[in-house]
Order: sequence, then C-alpha cells, then structure tokens
Amino acid sequence: MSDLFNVRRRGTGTGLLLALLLAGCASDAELDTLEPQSPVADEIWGLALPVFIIAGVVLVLVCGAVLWLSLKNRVATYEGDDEFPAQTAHNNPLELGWTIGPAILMAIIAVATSVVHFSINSVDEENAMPLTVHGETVDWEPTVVVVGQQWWWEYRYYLDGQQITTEQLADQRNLPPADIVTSGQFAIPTGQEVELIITSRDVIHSHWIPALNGKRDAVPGRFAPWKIEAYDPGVYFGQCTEFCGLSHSRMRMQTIALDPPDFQAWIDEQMAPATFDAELQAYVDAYRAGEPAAVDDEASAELRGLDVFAAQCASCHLVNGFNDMVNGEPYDGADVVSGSAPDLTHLMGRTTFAGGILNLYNEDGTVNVDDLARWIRDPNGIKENFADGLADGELPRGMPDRNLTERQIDDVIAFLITLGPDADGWMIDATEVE
Amino acid sequence: MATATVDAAVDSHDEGGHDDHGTTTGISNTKLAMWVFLGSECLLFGGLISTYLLYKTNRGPGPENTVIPTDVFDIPFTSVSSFVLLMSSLTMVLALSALTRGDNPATRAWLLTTAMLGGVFIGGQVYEFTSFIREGVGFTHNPASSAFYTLTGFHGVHVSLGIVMLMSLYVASKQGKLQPKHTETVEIVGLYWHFVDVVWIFIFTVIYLIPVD
Amino acid sequence: MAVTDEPLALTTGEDLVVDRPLGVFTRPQGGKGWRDWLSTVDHKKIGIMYGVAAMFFFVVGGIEALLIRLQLAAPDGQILSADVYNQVFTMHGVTMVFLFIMPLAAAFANYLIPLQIGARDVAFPRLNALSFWVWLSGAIFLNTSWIVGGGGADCGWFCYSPNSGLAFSPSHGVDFYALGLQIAGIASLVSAINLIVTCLNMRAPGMSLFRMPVLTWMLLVTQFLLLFAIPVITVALFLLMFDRLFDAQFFNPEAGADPLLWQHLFWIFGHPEVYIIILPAFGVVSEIIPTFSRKPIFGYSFMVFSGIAIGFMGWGVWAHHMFVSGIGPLSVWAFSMSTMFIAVPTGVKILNWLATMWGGKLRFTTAMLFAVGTVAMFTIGGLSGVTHALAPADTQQTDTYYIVAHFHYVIFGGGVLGLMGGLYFWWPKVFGFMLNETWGKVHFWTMLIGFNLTFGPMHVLGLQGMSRRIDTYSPGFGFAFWNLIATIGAFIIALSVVVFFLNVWKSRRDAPHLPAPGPDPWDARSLEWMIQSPAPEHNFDEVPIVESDDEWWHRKYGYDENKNVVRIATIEEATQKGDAVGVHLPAPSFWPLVVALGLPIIGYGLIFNLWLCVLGGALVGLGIYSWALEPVDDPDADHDHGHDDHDDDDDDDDGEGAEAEMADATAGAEEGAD
Amino acid sequence: MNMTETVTETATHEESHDHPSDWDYVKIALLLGAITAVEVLTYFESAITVFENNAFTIASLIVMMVVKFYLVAMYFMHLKHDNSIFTKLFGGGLALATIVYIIALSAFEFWA
Ligand code: HEA
Ligand code: HEA
Ligand code: HEC
Ligand code: CUA
Ligand SMILES: [Cu+2]
Repeated sequence: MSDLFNVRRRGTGTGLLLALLLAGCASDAELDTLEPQSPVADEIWGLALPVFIIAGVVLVLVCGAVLWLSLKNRVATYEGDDEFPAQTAHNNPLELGWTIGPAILMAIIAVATSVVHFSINSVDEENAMPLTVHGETVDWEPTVVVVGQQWWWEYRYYLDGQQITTEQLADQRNLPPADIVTSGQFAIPTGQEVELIITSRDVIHSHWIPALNGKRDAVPGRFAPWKIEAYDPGVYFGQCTEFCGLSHSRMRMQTIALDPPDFQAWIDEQMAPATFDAELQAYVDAYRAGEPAAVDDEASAELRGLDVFAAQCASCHLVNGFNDMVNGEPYDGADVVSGSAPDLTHLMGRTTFAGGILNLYNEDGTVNVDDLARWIRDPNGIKENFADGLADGELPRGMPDRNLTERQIDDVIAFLITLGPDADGWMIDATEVE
Repeated sequence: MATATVDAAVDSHDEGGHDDHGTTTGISNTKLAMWVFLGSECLLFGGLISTYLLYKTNRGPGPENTVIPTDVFDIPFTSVSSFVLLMSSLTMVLALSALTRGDNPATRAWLLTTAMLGGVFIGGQVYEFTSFIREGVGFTHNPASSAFYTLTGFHGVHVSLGIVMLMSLYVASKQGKLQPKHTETVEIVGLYWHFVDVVWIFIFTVIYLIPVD
Repeated sequence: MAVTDEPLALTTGEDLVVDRPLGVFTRPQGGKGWRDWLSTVDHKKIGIMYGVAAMFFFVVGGIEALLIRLQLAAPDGQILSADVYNQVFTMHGVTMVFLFIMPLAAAFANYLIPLQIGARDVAFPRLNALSFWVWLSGAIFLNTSWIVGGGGADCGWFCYSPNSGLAFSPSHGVDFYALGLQIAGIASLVSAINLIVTCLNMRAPGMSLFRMPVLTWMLLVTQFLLLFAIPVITVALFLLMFDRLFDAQFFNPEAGADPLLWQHLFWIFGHPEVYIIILPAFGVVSEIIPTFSRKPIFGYSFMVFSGIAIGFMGWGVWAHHMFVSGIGPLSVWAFSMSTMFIAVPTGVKILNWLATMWGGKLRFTTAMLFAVGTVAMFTIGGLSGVTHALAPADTQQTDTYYIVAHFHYVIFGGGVLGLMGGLYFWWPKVFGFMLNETWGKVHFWTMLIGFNLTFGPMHVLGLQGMSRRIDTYSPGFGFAFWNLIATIGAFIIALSVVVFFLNVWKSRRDAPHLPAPGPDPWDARSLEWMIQSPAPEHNFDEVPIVESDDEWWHRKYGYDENKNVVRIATIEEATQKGDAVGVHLPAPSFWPLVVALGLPIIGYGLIFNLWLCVLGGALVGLGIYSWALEPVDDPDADHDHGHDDHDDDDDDDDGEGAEAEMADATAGAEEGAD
Repeated sequence: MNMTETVTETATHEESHDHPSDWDYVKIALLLGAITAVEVLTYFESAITVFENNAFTIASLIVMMVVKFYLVAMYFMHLKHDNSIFTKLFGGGLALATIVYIIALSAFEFWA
C-alpha cells in the first residue's frame, strides 16, 4: 500500500527536517492525504479508512459477481438453442433485501460520519495559551486570520489578548492592523488547536494542509472557521485547491509547527518592525517625513536598493518601519485587484516566497538570490499573472514586471536581504530544538 | 398530432385516430404541454424570488448605494396594479366562456379587456421602475436592486408575451378564425395568463407586503 | 390566430415545404439530400442528427482531453500555457457534458421513445426539430468563442463566481459560456416538454405506463429532471450574464453579494444533471442485459421505482459539492446524510442487473460487453461517490484528482460505456446494417483498458494530494508516474474511438455483401424490433395493441404446459412489413431552423453589438409567427388525409396547427425573448 | 400516476358540465378582490402599529396569498374540474420549487 502511494516517511528529527527544508523540497514536498499528522486529520482518516475498506469489499463482491456470472453463464450463440433459462422476473423478498441491506449499511456509516463531522467542526473553547506580547503576558486563544488572494496566502495574527471578531474583519480590503502579517508560510505552536478564520480578498480559494486537516474554502465576504493542529514540529505543505484563475496551480503554502518556546521566539521576532542600519535609517526617516533623500551611485547597494524599493515597490509592498508611514500618512492599501501584496517586513524570516513556490535559501543556507532576481525580473514568467500590459482601469493581479535594470535588481535584492532575520534566523534555529 | 396515434384497432383506415384527441390520456397534447411547461416555470420564478429574498436588504457597501427597493415601495400604487392584474384573470375566463357559447363579439371584447388590463399593469410597472430610478434605486446599485428589477422584469416580460398572445387571438377572431372548436387554444393561452397572475400574487405578498425589518 | 381550417392565403410556409412524396414509406437511406435533413421533423432523423453531432463533439472534447493529458504527462509540462490550459479544461468539461453526453442521450431518447411506446412520432414534431437546431446553434455558438471571443471560457465548467466575473475573466469566454448554455438549455427544456407529453400521451393502446420499457422509463425520468433543472441554471446564467454585460450585482462580493448564491443555483441544477447523464445509460443497459441473458429484466418495478427514486433524491443532495465552501456545519451534515442514501436505489439497479444475469444464458455481443462493463465500471465510480458523501472525508478529497477519478468512472464508465453499448445494439435498427462484431470487441477491450489506465491512477493521484485544475506540478510531489500512465491510457481511449469510427466505416462498406440484419437481429424484447430495419419513416404500419410488458418478445414466444418457453411465431411472421401506404405524417418545416438561427445572433448581439439582437430577435419572431401560420400539412401533398372529415375533427389536426403553435409560440417566444 | 389508458369520453369533455358559470367566476373574482383588500389593509395597519403583531401579520398574509393562489389555480385555471394529471404535474413543479428553494435559503441561514 505505502509503496503504491509513494509514501515518504517524514521524520521529526532536526537533521531530517533541516535537510528537507534546505534540500529544495520546499515547493515540491508531498501533499499526501494518507499520512495524517494531527488529531483532526487522524479523525478523518479514521472514518475514511474503514469506509474505503467497506467500499473495497462491495467492489470486489460486485465486480467479482459480474466476472463470475459472465464466465459461468456465457454461451457462444443462441443459434439452434431452443431452450430458454428459467424466466424468473422478480423476487420481492430478495429485492427488498438488497434495498434494506445497503440502507442499513449506509445508516451505520451515517452515524459514524455524524460523530466525526461534528467533532471536527467543534472548536475547543479552552485552548488559550500564555504568550508574551510586548513584554506582557496575555492569554492568547490561538487564532490566525487567513486571507487568500490571487495567488498567495496572507496570514494575520492578532495577539493582544483580545479575540478578533468577524465584525471587525468585515471588510477584507481593510482588515484591522494586525500584530504579525506573513505570506505563504505561517507558524503555529505544536499541541495547540489553532483556529483559522479563512476568507479571501478576490475570488474563491481553498486552504488545504493535507497532513493537518481537510480544506476550507476562502470565500470573499465570508469568514469560514476551521481549525488546525500539529502533533510535532515540522513543515507541513499545502496547496490552494479551489480553482482561482491563472496561477491556481502555483498557489501554495506551508504551516510551520513550532514548539511553544520556539513559537514565542518567532512571535517576538515577527512583532518587531524592520530595523535598518544607520545609513538606511536616515533615508527611512526622511522618507517617512515626506522628504525623500536623493541617493547617488556611490551609495551602498542596500541604500540604492531601498531607493528603488521606495520608487518601484513601496506602492504595493509594506515594510513596517519604512512605508507604513508615507508622507506622514499611514500606508493605505495596494495597487492590485485584491488591494494587497505580501508584507515584506520580515521577508527573510520565511524560507519560501512567491506563494510558496520558490526557495528563499539555497541548500548551503545562503540567500537564493538567483530566484529572487528571476522573480523580480519576470514574475509573469515564473508564475503567470495579469499584472502587465493592462488596459486602462484594470488593476493588476499578481506581481508586475517593474522593468528594473540588472543593477537595480541586484540592489533591491541587497535591500530585501536586510529585511528580517538572516539565513540562520528564526526558522532554522527554532526547528533545531527538539 | 392526433394523426400520429392511428388506432388500428378502431379503424383499419388510417384516419382512425380522429376520435377526439386520440391520445392516451384523452387530453390534448398541447394542453398537457402547457401544464408541464408551467410546472417548469415554478422553478424559474422560484429561483428569481429566492435570489431577491436573499438580497432584499442587501444595500452593498458605500453610502451612494444605500437605497434599496423596499425603501421606495409605493404600496398603494402597487396594490392597484396588482388588483388590475387579478381582475384580468376574471376577464380571461369570461373570454373563454364567451367563446364556448359561440359569442364571438363578447370573446373579442373580453380578450381585448384582458390584454388592456395587462397593458395597464405593464404601464404601472414602467412607471414604478422609472420612479424608483428617480429615487435612486438603479439596476446596478446594489444586490437588492439588481434582484428586484430582474425578478419583476422577468414577470413583466411574461405578461408582455401574454399580451402578444392575447392580441394574436384577437386578430384571429377578427378574421373569423376563432371558433368555439378552438376554445382549447384560448384556454391554453388563459392558463399561461393565469399562471403569470398567480406568480404576481406570490410576488405581491412576499416581496411587497411582508415588511422587512 | 393560427387557425388552419383551410390553408391560409398569407401562409408563408408552403413554399418552403420540401416536396416530399408522402406516399413513399421506406425511409430513404440517408435521406434525400441536405434539404430533407434541414427541414425534417421525423424523430428518427432528428435522433440521428443528435447522434452524429454528439459524436463530433466527443472528438472535440476528446482532443481537449488529450491536450490536458499531454500537458500533465510529465512534471512542469510546457505544452499549454496556464491560460490556455484553463480554457481547455473548462471547455473539455462543458463540451463533454453539454455537447456530447447529453445530446447523445437525446439521440436515444428521440429515436427510441416513440418506437418503444408504439407511436408514430413525438407529440410535437416541429418542436422536436426546433430542439435539435437550437441545441446545435448553441453548441456552435459556444465553440466560436475560441475564434471570436478571445478564447474559451476559463472559469471551470461550474464557473464559480466571482472568478467568472468581468474583473477576473475579462475575455468574452464566460459570456459565450453563459449565453451558449442558455441556448442549449432552451433546447433541453423544449425537448423535455415534448418527450414528457409523448410518453404520457402517445402510447399505443395497452401500453400502460408500467409496460413501458425500462429505457423509456429512465428517459422519462431524465426529461423530468431536465424540465425542473434547466430553469434553475437558466436563472443562474441570466444573473451571471446581467453581472457581466449590464453591471448587475448578483455575484460581486465588492458590492456585498454572496458568491455562494451561484454555487447553490449551479448545483441545484448540477446534481440532477449528473443523473440526467447516467439514467439514459442505465436504461440502455436495462435493455441490453435481458436481451442477451434471454431473460426478462429482473424486478421491473424495482428498476422503475429506483429510477424514479434516484430522480427524486437527486434534488436533495446538491450541496455535497459545497462541503468545504463554508455553508454551516448543519447544512453540510444534512446534505452528507441525504447523499449517502442515494447509494440505495442505485444499488438496487446494480443488483437487479446481476440478478438478471443470474441463471441466464449470456451471449457476449459487443453491446453486451459494453453493458456488463458499464455495470462494473459504474460501481467503482459509485463507490468512490459514497466516499465523498462522508463530509469529513470529502474535505480531504474535494477538488483533487480523486474527484476527477470518481466522476470519470461514473460518467465514462457508466454513461459513455453504456451509451456505446446502445450504439452497437440499435445500430442495425437505425441504419439497417450491423456493426462488425470483431472490431466491436476490439473497440470494447481497448476502451475498457484505456479507460481504466486513464482514470484508475487518478484515485491514487488524488489521495497523494494532486489538486485538480492545475496546469503543472513539480517533480517532487511524486505525481509523475501515475500521470504518465493516465496519459498513455487516454491515448489508448483515443485509439479505441478511432477503432469505433473505422468499424462504422468498414461495416458500412461491407454491408451490401452481408445478409441484412432483418428487423430483429438480437432476438430482442421491445416494440422497436417489430418493425423493419432501418425503421420505416412512418414507424408502425399499424399501431400495435400492447398486451404485456416486453410485448415484442411475447409475440414471438409463449409457454408450454411445463412453463417452458416455446416459439409461437417467427420473426418474419410477427414483424410489420413496413409497407403501409397512406399514413399521414407531419410535414417538414424550415421554421424551426430559422428560429434556431436567430438565437445565436441574439447571443452575439448581447456580447458585441446590441443591434444584432434586433436582427436575431426579428428572425426568431418571424420564425415563430410563420411557424404558427403555416398549415399543418403540406396542402399539395398526395396523402389520404382529407379535410372532408366532419368538421370537429379538424380540431385535432390543428392540435399541431393551432394549439401546438400557441404553445410553441408561448414557449418559444418566451425563451426567445428572455 | 393514475391514468386512464383508453380514451374515455368523460375524460375529454369533462369540463363542459360542472363548469362554473360566469357568475361563479365573478363571485370568485370578488372574493379575490376582497382578500387583496384585506392584504393591503395589513400594510396600513402595520404602518400605524409598526411592530405590533408582526409575526401574525406575516402569517395571515401568507395564508391569504395561498388562498388566492388556490382560488385562481383551482377555478380560473380549472384544475379542480380538470384531469388530475395537470394538478400532479403543476403541483409537482410547485412543490419541488418550494422545497428546494426553502432548503437553499435555509443553507444561507435566511430564516435566522
Ligand atoms: C454520471 C454522473 C454521476 C453519478 C451517477 C454520480 C453519482 C454519485 N456521486 Fe458524483 N459527481 C459527478 C457525477 C456523478 N456522480 C460529477 C461530474 C462530479 C464532480 C463535479 C465537479 O466537481 O466538477 C461529482 C462529484 C460528487 C461529489 C462532490 C465531490 C466534491 O467535489 O467534493 C460527491 C459527494 O458526495 C458525489 C457523490 C456521489 C454519490 C454518492 C453518487 C451515487 O449516486 C453513487 C451510487 C452508486 C453506488 C454506491 C454503487 C452501486 C451500489 C451498490 C453496489 C450497492 C451497495 C453499496 C453500498 C451500500 C455503498 N459526487
Ligand atoms: C461526459 C463527460 C466527460 C468525458 C467523456 C470525459 C472524458 C475524458 N476526460 Fe474529462 N472531464 C469532464 C467530463 C468528461 N471527461 C468534466 C466535467 C471535467 C471537469 C472540468 C472542470 O474541472 O471544469 C473533466 C476534467 C478532466 C480532467 C481534469 C482536468 C483538471 O482538473 O485539470 C482530466 C485530466 O486528465 C480529464 C481527462 C479526460 C480524458 C482523458 C477523457 C477521455 O475519456 C476522452 C476520450 C476521447 C477521446 C480521446 C477522443 C478520441 C478521438 C480522437 C482522438 C479523434 C479521432 C478522430 C477521427 C477518426 C475522426 N477530464
Ligand atoms: C502592483 C503591485 C506590486 C508591485 C509594484 C510590486 N509587487 Fe512584489 N508582489 C506583488 C504581489 C501581488 C505579490 C504576490 C505574488 C504571488 O505570490 O503570486 C508580490 C510578491 C513579491 C515577493 C514575494 C513575497 C512573498 O512573500 O511571497 C517579493 C520578494 C516581491 N514581490 C518583491 C517586489 C519588488 C522587489 C518590487 C519592486 C521592484 C515589487 N515586488 C513590486 C505585487 C507587487
Ligand atoms: Cu487560489 Cu486556487
Ligand atoms: Cu452531485
């Protein structure tokens, strides 16, 4: 069975995980539904497996009967055969039997289904966990707001101890400011039931991490509750499963399960705004005040990159601590159909980018500048989108090609690398514990 | 197609099928077809009505879109036009009954009255639409208004088609081609007409009268 | 209006009526040129045209499928761009469902219902022609979007909003989808009304409802499903069209609308639709298995009632396509429960077929092979359907290839294999020559093997987590191997389809050198085998008086005192000779074609330039009124139907002339104007 | 479906004898008009006492609607006097539509 389905066992040991992370598997890992790694996924499989077996038995019986009857009762021709078989045309008890029999079988399956169904749809009310936020301990009921858009996922954490309500979320374009915003990857504490509130900013998507739970559609204007939990630390892969247009196939994501202490560390890192060295900070300060400074050719690559970023990227991408204030005004929305582009504040704190399809780090732990450059050079070539060559009034869907020169690309990458923890940042550190 | 059911048992001559409708049930095909069709129409209007119900208070976001049809309903006005449509059902049966009696002038008179009542209803609807639009309820403004115009518009198109059919009958009668033996034709048009009326009975209550809170 | 005591002076119909001598009653092979086909109202010719057109679209949809399979054969496929891929799978689904399998079933319904119930034609022959032409014009219209619409629809066959909205699908593809299906829907609705009336009202004396062959029953249930399901998708498509073309706000979440409205409307139609697809095939299988088992169908009444039950229950399960869409847990639960129990009536059918084979003498003609193959293959698909019905399990399965596997097993393994069997079975009746059995068997086995190679692996792929509607996948997922197998399988299916076409060609070529199959080559059971092959234009010389179910079989066989079957009449003795003269047949008409031509013009008009709508509308109006005013009979034709019968009777002839027209005008005008 | 298998005279011309007279039709129309008047009255009533008896108003409006529907269908469309197959076909569509759409609206939590 497991050979047939090409199951690759995933160990939870650090080494293996690290290898997996760095071995270029980020975008290519399995999505197997037969390897549940969470209580809910276990429950589902616990229901599905027996039914698969029952179905298999029925299948063998029916197809066996077809085969057996065909072989046993076959004749070559009716030519010259005047003898007819018994002309039995009905047998009511028998027929009632095979009406009621399957009905009973289905009724049993129905009961089991009901139990599992209501169980996986119930939320554990008592799952609050202590979390230190800005130096204060709060009771956090683990909740992540999941927002789909063409063609990437955004994850928003509201941590200050208050529960976010769907009323507060009513307008997906202008969600209340969150403490942490990530894209493509999100972290959860292990052994904790985390509630997901799933919605979308444009079309319908579907959030699916097969090892942890089934899917739930992200419907614009609606907030679907769903829950997720992982037994063990690790990276769990997912794929958007509702057809959402052009690059639906390249809309992937990962759940990173971390031990609670690591999770706390992750939170701390992510909460902080981006930090800059003195050179960049001066530019940033001027920018935020509405008096952008000129950058000359002699400046460092990072600074030149920041300048490019300010001119070319900042209209869509948010970097907290930089363009969250523009001309003294708070950052407002992006230039794309969904009104949003990934928050890049802690870009380097992720291991994948572009909707989970590209690796941010090479196997040796260095930044994957090649793919970053490819992405910025020609996003449409990597992930088809509707961002270039649009008619008047059409808003881009996806990341546009900003026609940067190679040098500008190098510069902007140099700047991007300054965003968030570096190669041996949170992720690898955190998952090394165990 | 009575002739298609040649009843060999009755008559070896091929025209044997000419006993009444010559169909299995004894009902004419056309009338049966009309009823089957009306059964299907229930699902059409049901879908439109449900859509409206779902959206009836949906103002959409944004202040400029806030006027919805229920804000501007003019119940007295709609009551009158509903009454007019209801009475057109009466004149329709009277037309049929006149034709059964062979009273052609009366048939024509009632047909014309029915069509005219229908016309008054449509006129009322046109007036309603224009005044709603003046009051800021445009087709494209919000889900409620889109659903409202679609539902009542579909109904209006049905009424208009009914009027076309009634007028065709009227012309036929003028040309002397509508005789008592054609009562069924009139009856079938009548069925359609009454159906359109019962749909309005439903719409009037569920969409107009039941208050939204 | 439309009263035709005598031909009206202003009649526009006569001139165009093809001069077709009504005294000739063996159907001319292939008809008399194209004009005959364009104007025919003969249910048999219409059935043949449905069949031919459906097979054409099978090849179209099949080529689309092959493109899909080529793209997915290996990881990182480069054959199609994402954009084209999305159009191709959408049009594949739409083409196969609406332009292939439904019309193929319609071909059987048109050809066989009147024959099986002993009728001369359907209740409204001209409406029948209208249905065909309207369907065809819709089908062609839909496919012209490749050329003039900037590509096919790219929203998936269920075209969820808001992805189908103008903002997200700016090409005209979705407009063509909305309007094309609308037009095809009119055809299905009109034909459903027509065939329901036919079944209820046109049966031969003694043909009570519970003597109707199971095929006719299943087709009747199908027509009821169409009757009630089409209006629902009509509503959905109208709303979509208003959204896209006139800025309405039905599905735009920006304006506060709820995208799930589309899903409900679509699936309220969509689930009955899947039974619309399968029930005709069930009917076909129910005719073939008894014939080649030399036994009556086992449990006729259970067969009929389970078909009706499937039809009913099919209305209460639609949201099983929406288990993860965020409808509340209670709704999910309710639909999960209702879905599971649909396995019961379907199981009854499967087991009754097995019971029919039990103790029978099975003769494996190609038709029988297909029928038995259908039973086995459908069961596989049905059982995976049951695993989806468990809502929690479906959260893992939905939108993966496991679903794709399910529905191809039921649709292809059930519907297509079943109808293929039907083609082999009724071929001699329709065309007067047999399809070659050897080639037929090659066709069957290649198709069966190809089919299982294609869709079997998809179960595995789905459980491995392969999403549907993805244009590429990365090598690391481990999907490569099974995808390659599936692609190979698809080409084997293609080969089998080619074998089928070759078989048709070869059998036709060989036919003159072989003995004619005669009226009843299979020793079959229902009335259509009582008349000559190919079926004469007037069907029955004399309308048969029906005394039992399996009437035709009982005219050939009786029982001796030991209850053994004995032959009481040879086929030659019992069949009708097809030589009746003077049978009154409905006259042909061009007006259905005219009306049908108007509709796509309205469609183009809505998309490109509203003035075209005026032209199209005028054409429709002209067609309807001319239709209503044209006399029911070709007045010059030499047939013995006189107008000299007593007056009252004319009312009946005018059943087509006046009343029918009224209804036609009603239904037609309505749809036209809508 | 309980259907006559043979052509029976009574089945075809049944309308002619127990058909209501014109006066009967007028009476029915008057009744319909009267019900409509009451319906409209509830509007003015509720305009005065807006929140009073809302549930009762709705319930009685629906009852009146059903009565009107019934009267038109049974008498003007003479289902009452006609072959019962019409009632079955039309009623079937009506019932199906009612059930299906009520379920659909329930799925939207419409009644809440
Ligand atoms: C011919 C068409 C056809 C048929 C007949 C069926 C039959 C069934 N289908 Fe299927 N279905 C489709 C076509 C069809 N389906 C299509 C096209 C889709 C996908 C649409 C899309 O998303 O694009 C779909 C999707 C689909 C879904 C949604 C999956 C998803 O997207 O998440 C579900 C869920 O419940 C489902 C269930 C069923 C069930 C329970 C049956 C039952 O009717 C099956 C009953 C039959 C049997 C069970 C086998 C025989 C029975 C016995 C031998 C008796 C003993 C058995 C038991 C007691 C178990 N189908
Ligand atoms: C009746 C319905 C029907 C039929 C018969 C088929 C038949 C086939 N289908 Fe399809 N399919 C659907 C209905 C159907 N399908 C639907 C509804 C969808 C969902 C769409 C969506 O998601 O929106 C779908 C989706 C679908 C997918 C998933 C796409 C995706 O999700 O990305 C795939 C993938 O492999 C597929 C494959 C096939 C194949 C290989 C066949 C094969 O069986 C095809 C076999 C036929 C041929 C190969 C033609 C052969 C003929 C020739 C080559 C010409 C010879 C010429 C002459 C001699 C003249 N289909
Ligand atoms: C019109 C808006 C827009 C502009 C301008 C823009 N981007 Fe993007 N960017 C996006 C969107 C949308 C995505 C998500 C695309 C996806 O994953 O499909 C994205 C994704 C990215 C990502 C991957 C982020 C992640 O977490 O997956 C990076 C890195 C990036 N952009 C960098 C840049 C740079 C550098 C520039 C300027 C040269 C830029 N972007 C300009 C819209 C924009
Ligand atoms: Cu997002 Cu598919
Ligand atoms: Cu379904």
